[in-house]
Amino acid sequence: MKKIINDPNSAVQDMLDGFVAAYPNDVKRLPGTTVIARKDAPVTNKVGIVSGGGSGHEPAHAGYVGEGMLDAAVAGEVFTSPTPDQVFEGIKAVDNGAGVLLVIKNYTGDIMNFEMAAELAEAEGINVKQVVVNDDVAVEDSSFTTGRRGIAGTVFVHKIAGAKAAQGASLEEVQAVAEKTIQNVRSIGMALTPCIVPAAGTPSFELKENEMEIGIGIHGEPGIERKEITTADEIAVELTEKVIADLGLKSGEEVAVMVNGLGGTPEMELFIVNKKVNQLLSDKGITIYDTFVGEYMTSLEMAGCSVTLLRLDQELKTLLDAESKAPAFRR
Amino acid sequence: MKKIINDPNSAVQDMLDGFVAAYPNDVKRLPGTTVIARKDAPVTNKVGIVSGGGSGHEPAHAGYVGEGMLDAAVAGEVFTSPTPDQVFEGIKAVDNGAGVLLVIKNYTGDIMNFEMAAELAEAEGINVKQVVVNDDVAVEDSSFTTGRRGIAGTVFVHKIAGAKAAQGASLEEVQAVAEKTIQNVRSIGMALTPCIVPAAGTPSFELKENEMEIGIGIHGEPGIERKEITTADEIAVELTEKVIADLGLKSGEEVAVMVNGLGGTPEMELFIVNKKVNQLLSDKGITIYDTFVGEYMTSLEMAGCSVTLLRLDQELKTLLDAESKAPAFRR
Amino acid sequence: MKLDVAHILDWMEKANDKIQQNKTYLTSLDQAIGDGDHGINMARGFQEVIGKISASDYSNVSDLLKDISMTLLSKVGGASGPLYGTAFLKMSMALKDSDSVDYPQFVHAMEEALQGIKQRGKAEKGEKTLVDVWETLLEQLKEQDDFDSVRFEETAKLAMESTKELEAKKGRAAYLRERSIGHLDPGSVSSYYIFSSLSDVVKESV
Amino acid sequence: MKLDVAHILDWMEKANDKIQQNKTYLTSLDQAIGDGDHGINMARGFQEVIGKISASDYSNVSDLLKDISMTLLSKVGGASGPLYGTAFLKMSMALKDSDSVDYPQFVHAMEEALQGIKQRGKAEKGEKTLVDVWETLLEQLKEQDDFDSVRFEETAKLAMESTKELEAKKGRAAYLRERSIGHLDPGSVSSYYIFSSLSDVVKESV
Ligand SMILES: Nc1ncnc2c1ncn2[C@@H]1O[C@H](COP(=O)(O)OP(=O)(O)O)[C@@H](O)[C@H]1O
Ligand SMILES: Nc1ncnc2c1ncn2[C@@H]1O[C@H](COP(=O)(O)OP(=O)(O)O)[C@@H](O)[C@H]1O
Ligand SMILES: [Mg+2]
Ligand SMILES: [Mg+2]
Ligand SMILES: [Mg+2]
Ligand SMILES: [Mg+2]
Repeated sequence: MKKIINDPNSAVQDMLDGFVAAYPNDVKRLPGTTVIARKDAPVTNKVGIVSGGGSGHEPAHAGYVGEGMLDAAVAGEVFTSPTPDQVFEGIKAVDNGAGVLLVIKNYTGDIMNFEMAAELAEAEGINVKQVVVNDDVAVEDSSFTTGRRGIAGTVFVHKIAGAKAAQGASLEEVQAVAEKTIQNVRSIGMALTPCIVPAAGTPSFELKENEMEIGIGIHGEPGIERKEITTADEIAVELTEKVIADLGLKSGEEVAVMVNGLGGTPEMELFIVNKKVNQLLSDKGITIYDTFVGEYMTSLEMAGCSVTLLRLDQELKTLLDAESKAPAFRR
Repeated sequence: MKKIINDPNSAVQDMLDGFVAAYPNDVKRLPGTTVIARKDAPVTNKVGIVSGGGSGHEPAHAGYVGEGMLDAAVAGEVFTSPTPDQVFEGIKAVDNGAGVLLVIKNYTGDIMNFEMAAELAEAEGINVKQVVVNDDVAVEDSSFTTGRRGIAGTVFVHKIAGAKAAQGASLEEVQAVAEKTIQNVRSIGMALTPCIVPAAGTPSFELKENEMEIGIGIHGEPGIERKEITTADEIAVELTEKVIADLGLKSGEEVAVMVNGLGGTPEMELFIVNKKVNQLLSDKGITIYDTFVGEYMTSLEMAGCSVTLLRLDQELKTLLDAESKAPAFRR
Repeated sequence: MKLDVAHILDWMEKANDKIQQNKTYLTSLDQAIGDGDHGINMARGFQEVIGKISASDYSNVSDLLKDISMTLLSKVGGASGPLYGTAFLKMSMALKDSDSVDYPQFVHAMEEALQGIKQRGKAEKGEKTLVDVWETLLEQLKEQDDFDSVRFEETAKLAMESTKELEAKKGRAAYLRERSIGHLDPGSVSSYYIFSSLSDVVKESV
Repeated sequence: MKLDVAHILDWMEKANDKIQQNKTYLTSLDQAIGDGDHGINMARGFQEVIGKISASDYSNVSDLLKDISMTLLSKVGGASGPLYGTAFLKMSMALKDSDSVDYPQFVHAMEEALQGIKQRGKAEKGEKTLVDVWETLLEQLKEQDDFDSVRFEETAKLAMESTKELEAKKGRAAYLRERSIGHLDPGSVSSYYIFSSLSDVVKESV
């Protein structure tokens, strides 16, 4: 394992300190916690938005803390949901009476920890609502199982809910637009290499020199299908077609596109994928309102990418365009 | 070699198309060239700024094209300087009578190709000036050799020269502030892994599981010293001390910090490095005016980072803070 | 059976030893069908539990179990943190003010714990989670009227091993669908360590 | 010696063959002390040269050399593109309107080419660049009064090999300082291919 760290056990702590050191005027770390909050939290008369999850997905989640996006991000250990007490600290720090929305990615661990935090907050009289992002179409949607994972599409939920809250909307309104975003966002990823959790020291799976994995998550979990590596165009088509089909996108509709790098893939390759995604959508008469290419939701140093499409209407477009001062999503 | 590409020979072309597809309202590709220019180029009464170099450094250089930064970026093949005819096209596309500044990184190939382009432009009556960025303190500065390389510090030169030009300064003024930036910016990099040029298919060098390379360039060139891998803190101290010493930074001075990822390093590790860089500078009484952590000047999928410091005065601070709409450097 | 504060302290010591020794193994099980952190999470959490409970004095098992629960809740994270945290919390509540635990009380506490786990995780037996170990054990406990260390350990082991052939329906492994078959459930293995430690404690205390 | 358009066309064909065959080797030399693109650059450029010159008719060597130059300039890139481009441009200019080249003209063209390279690259002999091959050859050419194919090839080869022991002072390899010693200079090797091809052309034309 080759990593620029001091100690696997201090990696998350060191990262959080280094993050605050980079943006000292914009964010603060709540003392003794793994919570990064807006420096000016709690903001008066504004619904607070709290997200978070395991670490190793940088710039998620702290990178999305800022005016127009999240009020706080709670970091767990690498790929491990943060604990209820930490999430509770985040909620308390951002609530100013208008209530708090929790944006949770659909993983059993995240849901249980955030739910327990919500129970603690409600016990203190804080009004808390939750939305659960489950944009990953790799996993079949079945009510018998855990359902779908939340991956890169979560960033759009942060953005849109954050913009709505910044407008002064009520907790119910912010929750409603977050739900609407979740209804209209889908993603799928693929990987060329696994990644190494610092404290584990070994890769989570092995891929041969000619293999790739489709439907990968963002925690070094194996994907749903392993096959021979193919061209960027074929990869782009496979991912995008799956997302289009699941969203039921039709000619004439408008979308935002995100081509997200998983951590170890050069930007050059993301743009090569974007070329084909763009072509495919244009060929189908689907209008691309805006495109985001880069690293938004990573899986440590995994080489690979995901494609996310968000179906837009006028409300979502306006909220997507609204100002954001989050370090990883400046608008 | 595992890459998400279609064909090594079309990688740069596909990338440029994918880049324009991502930012169609902001940039254009000059037909039949590898030049990405501002959509509204040439801008009336403004000095044009052209940079460029080999590909594989994304988001450099096209990511820095935009209002407040570059007017055009010329892409060569991977790690290969663009040819004079391409640079010449870039110059012609951005000149509107106010002249053009070329920002060149100090590599023999880049200098020769850009110089020949400048000769072609001058022959057509375009007023062209050049600056050569040589921020890499890994390489000893000697008039007998090629001198120092240009690496991540180049991004600050783009930003500051671009801001000056946006203010309506003359070509001489823009050149002068670019020179001043070059005088005050220094960097050094390190790597944990090599990278693979797509058309070559094999890594440029090998590093053992316990080795790192200090003083690495951004072209997969071996560095100046190979040694046993150590902690993030020790790496941060070694890099930062070299830069501080070379700049002769003293207590009370102000700097901008860039902790740059080389392509394959997770952001988590960059923030861990930033924590120590920040601490070290603070301990020495050097004021950190602003910090930039992320991928700014990469070397394909190389794992590693570089540390850049820019000594600031009031003029440079104002220009650094000025608005920029470049996709990879929004201010 | 009769479990007092000292027994529970001993139980945690033994469980922690097993988890620390098998940290890498638990993690490798989670790498196969999860995200590779279960051993790390459990080792971190139980280390903290030992730190916490060895620095305090307890006059009854309920307070001790509560501290165990709170430490697991705030130090483990992931799916296993809330589940184990909830289990020990429910045990603590079921044994309110007891300074020792007899067999019916123990069965009652296990029943409450299992219910807590199932409510929190919304999982049923047979879905390849630690519920498979806890529910199988509870069924066996209910069939008897005193604790049988050997049988308890064997039952836990068999239940743990039985998860290998199951397809996961809950937790991270569920994303793999039929590819989850053929691998042990990491949480069931850590539960087995916890219960085999309890079996050892009871065996030695007889 | 007498080189006409057909000879130069043949020269380029042979040079291109050698470069394509040794593309990977040239690249591996550049990986050792540079950035690993020299073979790729030269192979791309010479392939384009062949495409260009085989699609046109030439009435004199000067026009042909000009097209070679322009193609190299616009297709090779890196350091080698401007250098080889300049070299062939200077040859073209030195041989203005000639439809064939005799020995004194050839030596003159080589002299101009070398001067162009040195001016562009600001390099001197002994700095571990292709100048080492070009200047050594020119010195040898000046000592004689006609072209000696065998000696020409041998001199080019020795000059190329001599770069191995040098420490680079110019180009990318200079960043490595003493670590550049012990490796051949890639540009000197590609220059050797170009000149050994010329030697073959002259040998066959006698
Ligand atoms: N819904 C659930 N109900 C009961 N147990 C579960 C559930 N989801 C996961 N588990 C248990 O948690 C274990 C995984 O724990 P851990 O790896 O620490 O958390 P995570 O899956 O969040 O990374 C699984 O092996 C399984 O036994
Ligand atoms: N200043 C110079 N003068 C003469 N030749 C040079 C100079 N710099 C580099 N070269 C030659 O160019 C070769 C490298 O070419 P190439 O790899 O194509 O370009 P780059 O170094 O820009 O990647 C070197 O091996 C050397 O022979
Ligand atoms: Mg986990
Ligand atoms: Mg090169
Ligand atoms: Mg896990
Ligand atoms: Mg080279």
